[in-house]
Amino acid sequence: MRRTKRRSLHWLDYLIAAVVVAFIAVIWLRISGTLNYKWQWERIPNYILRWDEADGRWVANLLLQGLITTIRIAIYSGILALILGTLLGIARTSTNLVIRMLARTYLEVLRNIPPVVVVFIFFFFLSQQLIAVLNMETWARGIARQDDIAVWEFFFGDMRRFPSLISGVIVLALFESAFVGEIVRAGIQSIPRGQREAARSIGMSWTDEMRFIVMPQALRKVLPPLSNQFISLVKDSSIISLISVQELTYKTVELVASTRMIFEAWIATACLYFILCFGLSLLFRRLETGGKHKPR
Amino acid sequence: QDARADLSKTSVIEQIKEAGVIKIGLSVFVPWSMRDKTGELIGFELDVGRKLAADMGVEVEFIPTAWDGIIPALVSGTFDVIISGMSVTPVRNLTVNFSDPYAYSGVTILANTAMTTGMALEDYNKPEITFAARRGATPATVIGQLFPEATLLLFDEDGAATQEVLNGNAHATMMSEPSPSMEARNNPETVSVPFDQTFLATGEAFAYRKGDPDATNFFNNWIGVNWANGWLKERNDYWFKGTEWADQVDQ
Amino acid sequence: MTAAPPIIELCHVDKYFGPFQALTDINFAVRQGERVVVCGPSGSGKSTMIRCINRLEEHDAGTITVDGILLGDDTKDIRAVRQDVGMVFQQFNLFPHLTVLENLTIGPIRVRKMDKAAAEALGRKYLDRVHIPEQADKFPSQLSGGQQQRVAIARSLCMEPKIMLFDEPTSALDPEMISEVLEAMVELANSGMTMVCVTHEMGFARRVADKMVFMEAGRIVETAPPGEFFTAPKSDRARMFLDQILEH
Amino acid sequence: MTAAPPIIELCHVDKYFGPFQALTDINFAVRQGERVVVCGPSGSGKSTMIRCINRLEEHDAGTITVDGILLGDDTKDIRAVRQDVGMVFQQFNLFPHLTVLENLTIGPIRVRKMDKAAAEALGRKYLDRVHIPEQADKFPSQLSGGQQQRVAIARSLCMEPKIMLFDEPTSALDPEMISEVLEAMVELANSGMTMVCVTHEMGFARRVADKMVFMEAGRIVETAPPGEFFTAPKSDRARMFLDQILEH
Amino acid sequence: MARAGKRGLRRVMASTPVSVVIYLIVMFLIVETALKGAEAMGYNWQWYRIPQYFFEDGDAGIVLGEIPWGLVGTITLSTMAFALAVGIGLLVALLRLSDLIVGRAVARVFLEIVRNIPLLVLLYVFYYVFGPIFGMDRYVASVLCLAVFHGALMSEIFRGGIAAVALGQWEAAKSVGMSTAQIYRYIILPQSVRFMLPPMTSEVVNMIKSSAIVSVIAVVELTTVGRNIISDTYLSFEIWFTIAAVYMALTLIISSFASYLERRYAVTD
Ligand SMILES: Nc1ncnc2c1ncn2[C@@H]1O[C@H](COP(=O)(O)OP(=O)(O)OP(=O)(O)O)[C@@H](O)[C@H]1O
Ligand SMILES: Nc1ncnc2c1ncn2[C@@H]1O[C@H](COP(=O)(O)OP(=O)(O)OP(=O)(O)O)[C@@H](O)[C@H]1O
Ligand SMILES: [Mg+2]
Ligand SMILES: [Mg+2]
Repeated sequence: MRRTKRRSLHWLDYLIAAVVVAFIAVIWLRISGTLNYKWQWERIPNYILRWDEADGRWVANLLLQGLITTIRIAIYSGILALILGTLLGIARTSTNLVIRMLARTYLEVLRNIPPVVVVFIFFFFLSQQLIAVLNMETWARGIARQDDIAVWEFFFGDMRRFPSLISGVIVLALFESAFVGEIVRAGIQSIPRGQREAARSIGMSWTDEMRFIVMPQALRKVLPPLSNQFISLVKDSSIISLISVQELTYKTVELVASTRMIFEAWIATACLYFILCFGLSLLFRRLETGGKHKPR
Repeated sequence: QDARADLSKTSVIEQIKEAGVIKIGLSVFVPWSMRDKTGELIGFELDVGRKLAADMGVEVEFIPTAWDGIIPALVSGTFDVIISGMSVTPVRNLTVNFSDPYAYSGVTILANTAMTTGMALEDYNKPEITFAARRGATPATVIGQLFPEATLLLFDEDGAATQEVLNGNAHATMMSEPSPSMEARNNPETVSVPFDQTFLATGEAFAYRKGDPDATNFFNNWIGVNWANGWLKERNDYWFKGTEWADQVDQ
Repeated sequence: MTAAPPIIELCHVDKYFGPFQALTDINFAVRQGERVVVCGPSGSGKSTMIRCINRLEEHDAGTITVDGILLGDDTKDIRAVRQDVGMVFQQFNLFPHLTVLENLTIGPIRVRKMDKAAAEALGRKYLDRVHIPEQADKFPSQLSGGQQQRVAIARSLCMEPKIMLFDEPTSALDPEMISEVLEAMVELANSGMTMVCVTHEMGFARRVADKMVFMEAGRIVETAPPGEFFTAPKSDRARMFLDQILEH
Repeated sequence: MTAAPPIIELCHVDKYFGPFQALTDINFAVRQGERVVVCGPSGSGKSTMIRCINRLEEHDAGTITVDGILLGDDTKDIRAVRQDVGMVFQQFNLFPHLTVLENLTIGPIRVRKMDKAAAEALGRKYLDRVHIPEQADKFPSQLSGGQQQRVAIARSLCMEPKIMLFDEPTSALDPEMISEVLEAMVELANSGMTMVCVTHEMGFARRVADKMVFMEAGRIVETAPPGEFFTAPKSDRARMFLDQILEH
Repeated sequence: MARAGKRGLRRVMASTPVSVVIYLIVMFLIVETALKGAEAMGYNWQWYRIPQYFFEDGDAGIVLGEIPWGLVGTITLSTMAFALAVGIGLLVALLRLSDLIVGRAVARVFLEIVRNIPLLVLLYVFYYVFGPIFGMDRYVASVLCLAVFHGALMSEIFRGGIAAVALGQWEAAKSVGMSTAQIYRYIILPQSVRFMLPPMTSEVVNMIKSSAIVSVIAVVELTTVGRNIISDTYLSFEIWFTIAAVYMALTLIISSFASYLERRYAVTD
């Protein structure tokens, strides 16, 4: 709505403020009283960064390791999901009925079954076979045994766990690609028919039409939903702890299991996720408005 | 002879030797396996796994995996064997193979003092009594056998189950010593260990893929030998009876 | 009317949208250099007909020949035809993510594989022709409707087409801007371009048309030189239509 | 021009959109029963001005008085004014999820708290007035543009307003449908309704207007009786504008 | 002639029946390959152990097994959470669209917090932190947590749906003198329903799937039941696939109901 927003407070504003304050006060008052729990916040920082006596330097501990893995996974599978999703989105708008039906089936299956099962299906029937065929396991272990592996480790973490990481990336990307595909489809379909007709009427081929006219415009439209989807991907990445990828949520589970710091650990993790996700959404918003110097 | 050769060639033992590494699946559970202050894995299972690898002359690799994924990962070959405090039951045995037990961990009851004062052991076996336990671990099995009438709530990890008892949402939980005593010491006003008694499970064993007689033979004998030479007993006592390891972990 | 051969020829063309017949037995020819104005009430199939000529719609029966090429399923043929036939739409359909100059050069560069400098020279030439050389670096959204439509005309001209199709090029424009676009079209007509225009601008039709085509309900009801059409239309429907259009 | 008191009065009204000044020092009065036609080039502020009259836009300086009520922040006053002032938009803005009759009755029922039967009788009366009594049970999407606009007029009339505002009511219509809407507006004018119309239909203006208002760049440049305005506009800009509008 | 023949063939290939047949063949090949892959893995499917979890043919006739009860749990849980979530979502959306300064800020902060934390973590906070504070048991905490999480997501759907209604509708409604509440009630919300239905459907489906998360605090529903059976039997694949099929049946029923609604509310404009 194109309305000028009011500048003064309404009585409802005061009411809402009062409710929020009361809510926080209740929590504050009762947190020490009712809650039968010994807070041990002072232990948490050690699990983010710790001082390594032997090496004499700061090293990442469980939570930070998990966070780094989460970020790695998110980046790689984000890129892969974008590629797969774009193909899927194009397939969804294809004029060929067979291609449309296949794409639709893929989407519906992914949309309607629980993520755990999706992970199992992709892991066992796809990425696991792929890794076996490519003999990635031996290859990665070979690299892990070499001395000079700093670069490898920077990109992929522990090379022994490389096959897991790759599986995780593939599984997560396949999982998210269905949703990316829907976004891309919506973007393509939001381009007015006239644009495509204009492109055709100057004699462009289908690929040129897609590449120079449809995609550049669709991309601009899908950027906001895509960035939301990327944030979802970060949050969803915890499901691949099922296939031995040690990301943030799983590291937290381990931490809680080992130390019983159930609240501190989960709240710390909630904060880490919030910082990561909210930071990303601010970043994307910045990029969007930054890219707006071109009209429309 | 062909069949026999095939069988031994496809045995997991053969694969381990060939790869030069044994991959062991586990999921964190105090004091079987846990993260110490530096984030490294320690625990009874880690000792077992390292010794096993050393005896086979291969490297060892521990792969912590979420509980839900552990059996599928075993089946698909992500790891060679699960050493994760799995207690043997006939129903499970229909799905995977188990070795002989390498531990007979005793579990004790940790109860919410206020909710259970004056209750005898039989009083726990009632529908209105709620137990909390970690899904798929030995205590859950034991509770099912000892208190079939009681309500059993299953959680993803031990901490959550303990917290239920602390918050008064469950009457009791069961855990391998020394955790219950440590919890009781940390929260003397709320929880206690009402019975000295240790309840024995059927024993914990290695789990591995079906159809592998060589592995059965090897693992059973390895366990047998290490029982006989007292190594398993000694490690067991270290982790389950004593608390010397406690200061490595933030408990 | 000269004896030049027809450059566009539609024979017995039918077109359906699902069960609905949008075009019925259309027979229609345009000679090289001829200027045809198509009019008729809304929904009569004017747009559908000219969209069939560059195959933005596929016809269902009959034949359409453009510049010697019979329109069929062959994608190569269709693209060749489209390069020969420029089209200007009611809604301009400029590419909003490209500047005016890029709008003009994208066809020459991508389709005719011209190099960038040559394409830009060409683009500026036609931008000059429609009298807005100074707008080259703006984006379409920064232009008025009339300017946008002139850019659209220039974009088509950049492909150096043999034929130009116009589908109500002025009906989305504010009254003030209509004349500037019509002016550009008149100049184009005077330069000898073959043109087929769907429009209700009867002043324009009077000035440039060689032939008027009146359509109704998917059929061509009347074809006549403009003088005759405006003064003494043969069909009643055309007379009624003209009365309504010219009344206010 | 009778001596009736002004029913609408704008004094020194300014209006900004962010930094852009859309209206500058507008002074303008309409008497009971007067028919005013507002014209001017695109972007000159015509819509903005009449939208200020029923406070679809809030003005930033000056005063606006409608039927004795001074427009301010009081929501009650504004709703009272809006009930007295009917508005017809370029884009019809019918409610697509309601039938024609429901479109007409929703105002009387919900705002004037009429009972359903009375409201329907009222609705049918005004549907009759715009000559489409038979369309009562259709949905807006099933009507032609001209019919939709007439429903929109009837919807406003159902609130029995004292004043009607029209913002280019015919410019989204096909040429064929313009006259039917103008006809309905002429009838309304003849019935004595106070009207303010933004329109480029100069034929209509000649027939009904008591007063012409010409705007440019957010200012009222000229106010004159139509006879004078069309034959001898005082300002150059108005003359140029008329030339362009009437040319084709 | 050759051209006509080629054209005919293309039309036939593109016709619906032929496409469906090709589609079925492709799907068959995919499933076939997957099953071969599983066999290569050496897994021994034991589907015959599954039916007992649906119903038991005991002495007292046929008794429903654990899975149907889990399904009932999932449906009750989701229904309650959905009803609450709609309320929360509408409230947050209206606050965000309102001109209340504090209201907008509160709605915004609420949305950002909920949106940027994984549901699992949120559930732990609800159950272990808010639970004792407000005296909620695990069921109430689960319902509230799901309602808050999906309410936040739904608020964006409501907001989008409301914003998708053309501005002209507001103006037309205002100019017949309606109040803001009346405009929402009679003009905007009825029209926004059709914009909201498709995303709402996927949100409901998402909600049913994400209700599975409450199994971490031992609330009985489909996933909890499945995981408990697995921890007793280790039949991971069979049970998970069965559970997935049950979920899929449920969500497909909902989707088809929603597309029926969509057709009903379709307004052509
Ligand atoms: N894609 C389509 N699907 C279905 N029907 C269509 C389609 N395009 C056009 N029609 C129908 O075909 C008929 C002719 O449409 P067309 O657009 O050619 O008319 P027109 O003469 O250009 O009208 P206007 O002056 O309104 O542009 C109309 O009845 C229209 O509803
Ligand atoms: N909501 C808005 N925000 C910013 N600028 C606006 C807004 N509405 C109108 N304007 C600007 O105010 C000026 C006057 O607009 P207005 O719509 O009143 O013109 P108009 O005379 O009705 O033109 P037209 O004939 O095109 O309808 C224009 O320059 C327009 O760009
Ligand atoms: Mg048309
Ligand atoms: Mg206007």
